[in-house]
Amino acid sequence: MAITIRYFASLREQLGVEQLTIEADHIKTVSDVWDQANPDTPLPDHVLIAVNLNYAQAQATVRDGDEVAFFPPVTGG
Amino acid sequence: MAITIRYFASLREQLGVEQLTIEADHIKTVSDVWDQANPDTPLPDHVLIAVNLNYAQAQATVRDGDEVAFFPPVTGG
Amino acid sequence: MTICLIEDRFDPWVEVSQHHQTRLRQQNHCGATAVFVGTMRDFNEDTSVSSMFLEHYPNMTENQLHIIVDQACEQWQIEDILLIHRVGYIYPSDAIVLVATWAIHRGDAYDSNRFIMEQLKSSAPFWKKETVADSSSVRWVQRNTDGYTLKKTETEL
Amino acid sequence: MTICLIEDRFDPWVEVSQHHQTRLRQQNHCGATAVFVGTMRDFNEDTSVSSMFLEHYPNMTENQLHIIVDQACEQWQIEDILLIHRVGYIYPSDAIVLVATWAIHRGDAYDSNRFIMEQLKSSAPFWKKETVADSSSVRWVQRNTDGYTLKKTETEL
Repeated sequence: MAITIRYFASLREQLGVEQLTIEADHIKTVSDVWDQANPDTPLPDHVLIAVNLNYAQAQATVRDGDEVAFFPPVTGG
Repeated sequence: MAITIRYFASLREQLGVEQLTIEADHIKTVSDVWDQANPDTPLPDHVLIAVNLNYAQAQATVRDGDEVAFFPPVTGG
Repeated sequence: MTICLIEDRFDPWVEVSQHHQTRLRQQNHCGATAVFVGTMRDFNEDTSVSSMFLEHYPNMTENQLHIIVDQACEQWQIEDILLIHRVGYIYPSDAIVLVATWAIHRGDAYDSNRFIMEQLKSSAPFWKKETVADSSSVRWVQRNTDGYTLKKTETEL
Repeated sequence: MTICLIEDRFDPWVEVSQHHQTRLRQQNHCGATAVFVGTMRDFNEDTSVSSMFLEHYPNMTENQLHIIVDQACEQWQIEDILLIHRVGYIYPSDAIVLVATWAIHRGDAYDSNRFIMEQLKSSAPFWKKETVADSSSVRWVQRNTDGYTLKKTETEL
């Protein structure tokens, strides 16, 4: 299945990637998505996650075609 | 001694008086002021009191020249 | 700190804007502005109301408003306050009261604003006399409600 | 309910005034309006800041703002809400966020307004990148503070 990954703000700059699509059939959760895309970097504790524009946990299940986003704590307002 | 009494809003309309000055030497407290001015009407529980533009209790001492005001609960804002 | 009682209609948003521009233009350190505006409704207790007379106690009212604002400044870190209250004849949709608080942090702006409104409602000497629309009869508003209302789900119980 | 993200400067008081007049003119039953405006300061953490870039997550940001506003409407009795948030390049004294809440009772206007701001600060996907005035270096703002600050007398302890 195909998953679109997006990074925002300081995390995007640290990773040097804005958006990518990964293909893999063994991926079940958001955590798996991160590990597949960043095999050398554990998912940082403070990073927030969204699946298809809604907040999600690292254990959330992902499906073919999902957009998974990772970003630092928000600082709007 | 002389005490100026003022009534406001519905209390003023009920009593039919806006302002008066009483002269009496035996007056010690706000409560005495009310009783002297309204011998037939006990001071109503909900009535608020001010002495010289500051809130006061019925037991507050009054002095010559004081302005004592009685009024219903406030409804501004 | 600006506190005033006025007899004429005022536009609360123009007042806040002017105050912000003239008093705070050089002070780019107010990150937070909280504003409350109380407006005359055309009904009260299910009755249509056509106008209102707002009585006050000259000098004592101003005195109490200053006391309230001073108390707010003691409790919170506030950069500026604008407080305007109407007196005299008022009509539906007129602004009755405006409280604006400027602070570095939003907690101070919010908390001080609400404190001022609740204190004003419970202790500033103003009295409202309504004219009922149908009968043209007048009646005194009896009492202000507490602004710290329960949430909707709780009040429905 | 109006929610919008805009790239251009806006005057929060003009926006509130226009919304009030065009949306609420016939509704004389909104006795209470609460407004919060967050403004860009020219310093942060004791450093002078000359500009800021406000990044967001298109579609998710709008989505989250709608969720927050819907949650507010479930919890409080609200007549209308106006929420405007800037994105892109921002300069000191620019309004960043405006939240205006109209209600029959002031408790609902205040509480819902604050709820929206706190939720927005903690969960709406926006990220600030500041340009430091002296060095022209840039840095990401790390984290928003909690708006439910202690009173001045307590924080001094």
